[in-house]
Amino acid sequence: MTELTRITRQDLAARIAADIPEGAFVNLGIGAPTLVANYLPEDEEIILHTENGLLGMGGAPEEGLVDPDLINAGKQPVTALKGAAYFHHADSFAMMRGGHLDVCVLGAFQVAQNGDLANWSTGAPGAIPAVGGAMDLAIGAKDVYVMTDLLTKKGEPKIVEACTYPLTGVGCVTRVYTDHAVFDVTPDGFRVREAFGSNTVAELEGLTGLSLGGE
Amino acid sequence: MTELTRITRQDLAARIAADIPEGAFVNLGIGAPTLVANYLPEDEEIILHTENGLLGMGGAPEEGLVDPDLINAGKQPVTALKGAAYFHHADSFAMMRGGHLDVCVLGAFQVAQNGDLANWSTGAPGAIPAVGGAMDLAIGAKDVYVMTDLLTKKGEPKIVEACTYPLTGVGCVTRVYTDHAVFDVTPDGFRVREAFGSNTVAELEGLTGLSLGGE
Amino acid sequence: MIDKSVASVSDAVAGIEDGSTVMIGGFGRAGQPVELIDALIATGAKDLTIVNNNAGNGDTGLAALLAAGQVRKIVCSFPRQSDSWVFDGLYRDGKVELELVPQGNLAERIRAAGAGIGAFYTPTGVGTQLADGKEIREIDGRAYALEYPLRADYALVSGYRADRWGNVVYRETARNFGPIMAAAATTSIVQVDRVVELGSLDPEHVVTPGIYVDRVVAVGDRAWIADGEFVGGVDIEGRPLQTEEDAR
Amino acid sequence: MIDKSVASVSDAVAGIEDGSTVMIGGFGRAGQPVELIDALIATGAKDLTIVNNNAGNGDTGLAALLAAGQVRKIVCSFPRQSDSWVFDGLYRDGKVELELVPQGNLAERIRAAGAGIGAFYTPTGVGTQLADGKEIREIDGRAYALEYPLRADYALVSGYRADRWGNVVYRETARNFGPIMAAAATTSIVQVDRVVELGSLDPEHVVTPGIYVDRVVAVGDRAWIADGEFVGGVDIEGRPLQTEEDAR
Repeated sequence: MTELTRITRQDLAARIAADIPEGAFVNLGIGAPTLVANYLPEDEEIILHTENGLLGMGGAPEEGLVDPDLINAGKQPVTALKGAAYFHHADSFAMMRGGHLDVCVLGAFQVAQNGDLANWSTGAPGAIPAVGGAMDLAIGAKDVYVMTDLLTKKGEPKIVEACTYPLTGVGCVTRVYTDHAVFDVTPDGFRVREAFGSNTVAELEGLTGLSLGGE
Repeated sequence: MTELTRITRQDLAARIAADIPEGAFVNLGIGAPTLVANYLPEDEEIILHTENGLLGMGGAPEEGLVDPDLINAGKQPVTALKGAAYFHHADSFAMMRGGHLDVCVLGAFQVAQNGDLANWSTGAPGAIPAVGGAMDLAIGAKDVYVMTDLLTKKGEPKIVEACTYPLTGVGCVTRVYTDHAVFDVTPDGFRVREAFGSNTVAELEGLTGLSLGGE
Repeated sequence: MIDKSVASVSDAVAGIEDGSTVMIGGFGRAGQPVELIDALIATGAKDLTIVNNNAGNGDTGLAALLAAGQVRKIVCSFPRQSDSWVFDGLYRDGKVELELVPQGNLAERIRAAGAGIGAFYTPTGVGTQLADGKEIREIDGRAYALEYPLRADYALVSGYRADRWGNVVYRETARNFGPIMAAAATTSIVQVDRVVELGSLDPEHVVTPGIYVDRVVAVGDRAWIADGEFVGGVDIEGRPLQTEEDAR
Repeated sequence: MIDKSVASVSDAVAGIEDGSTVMIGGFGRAGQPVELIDALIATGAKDLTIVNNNAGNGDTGLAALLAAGQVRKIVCSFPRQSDSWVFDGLYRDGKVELELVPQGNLAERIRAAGAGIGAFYTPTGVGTQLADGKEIREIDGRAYALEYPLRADYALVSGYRADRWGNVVYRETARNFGPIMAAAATTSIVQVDRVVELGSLDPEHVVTPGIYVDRVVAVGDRAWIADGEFVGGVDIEGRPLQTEEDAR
């Protein structure tokens, strides 16, 4: 089998950014999804939410202006844009749970073809569990985008028939952006929205063992 | 039977005011109970709450300074003191329902000996019902004081064995201030806390038909 | 560029159809979005379900909407007031339906709709007629009634200042139901005295973040404010205050 | 005269007994009331149940309280962090109990305690391990889990300014859990940089009204503020920023 096309983490972030319309309210979770912020068009206004109580989050502060009171969900220093608003935690999660965010982007261990998401625990014995706001984001945003490699380091597919890891949310994922392709979650399971480079649906089906609806 | 002592509405308001300690958070409802504000000691700080979103409510505005945005629950113009805070309706009623007010003072059609309060509806056919914040105040404040005449205009007692009017709250009243006497609501029913003038417990029992625990 | 400001109150209320549920902010006259209500009257939309704390005062605002025969049902806590003659008449004639809700349950149901809460147990109203038929549960020795969220198609809200992102601040007790209604409606429309430059509202002081607001419209300084300073203006009954004497 | 200000952090935490449930504000280091936590450590109170979003960072603040062996149980959403080694060790050794709650349910349970809500149905966590054993109800076609209020004996909160009535304003994302914890505890204790004159906080901008606050204590300007102006100060790891170079 020939080597398939894989795009970089940065290119994937840019690919996700391209799908976010001006005026959207967006939460980028923690970790890799936060890269998406770097690729949002500078001439458009997209309003970032961070669960710890800020809408209108800006980028990292300039040198010498790190402000420990102004951080994102990953506890990294950020800034606030003109038009920002601060609020307390119950209000912030009311906003998430109430379905007001247009898009959130989350990482994943596994996504099932019915949209189930597993991204908070591997269930490994002895591991210290931590969930944060992942479950609220998973069930709260209008569109839940997952950003992930298609395969684990061991080569196992992360889009699956059914999750084996503990769930974060049920039937919540709407689209999965991977290094190989973009998949929509549909009532008929995953469908390839865009295959990168020369990747074919058949090849992606081969990698994942799933029927991806190729004609 | 000799005429019993009855104190004026103003004296009753002053009597209630005398029982409110400095630092208390107090809601005076609408109507007659708002008179209590006029008798709070000027050299003590007592913080008034109004359900429409203000703590630290002050008295009526000076001439020419009526501000239609700044009103009390009875929709009368008021002022805000130094140290005041505005908040929205869900926060205001969270404050009431959550048990944070020390005292509220309400009017009543009837109070039962178990503390049941009826003050929002006479149940008369054809009457337009209106409840406002009465039910929230009745169940929310730490102490619920009722301010009322002991008898209706027809001479019927307003402290009763059991309410016949529709209830506002169950077992919520802690004390009843009337023109004849002050009554505590106890596990054994009403007890006279203070009889005004020459009124005796026996006389009050005669008026109300209740056992008031006179020795 | 995001710009939620619209040019006129008629643009602001565009799309409100017959049969819509419309939340209208305000507690009595304070915070009542009179200009938006007038625009709603002009649309002629009928069979409306209105959610408000009251049922109109005098002959203006919500009372005028009722008088125009556009309201099928009103959900409120306190319809009966000294100046609620329009509602009183319609109700007695059986021309408007009333759902009476204790004020705190009304506020919390609206809040629950915006906050994604499926239902909640409240102590308010338990043991009274207004909890008749509701599920009662004892929790930690206290009885609570189950209440459900109250949603709307539209919210009409009166704020003080807004920016083009839809961030809103309010004025004094006119804040009341505005913030929770803005969050509970599919389309939220806010009238303000002035739409200000983005960045001129302090992020610490924003009360309704723009995420809850779809349209903002400037209606000009309220009558009792000139150049941002209080100058008297109208009394609590809505009569203009031309001189200090009028304010008695 | 009402004066909720106390002279020292040790006065502020007086009365916290063994076995108390203590809510501690903060999200990571932002809004963590470090001076109050240090005072709590000094009391030696043990067998504490702590409610916080996290389980301590580095070796200071909440981590130091854990290291001191004073905590029996922690209720939080996100204990495992790159610098949570103190908690990690205690947890692995079975020396501290953990109740893991999704962050929004944690916030809403705290809010419910302050708001007198008996219980509420939340969609968050349904179908996951964290809703195991909870009552599930379908409402309008969606599944919700029943969650109960989370109360505390004490809340330790970090604000920015307070007055002697206990009104508090916060700073940026350090607001986080402060307002809801202050409302959910029997005794709420707030440290601020400065206690200011009554009347110098604008009533429109107060975030926590004094009704929720029992004691306030001034701990001096945070390191990265001098005379109210931002001057840099410490980085996100708590290292002092003396020069611009340090801020890299």
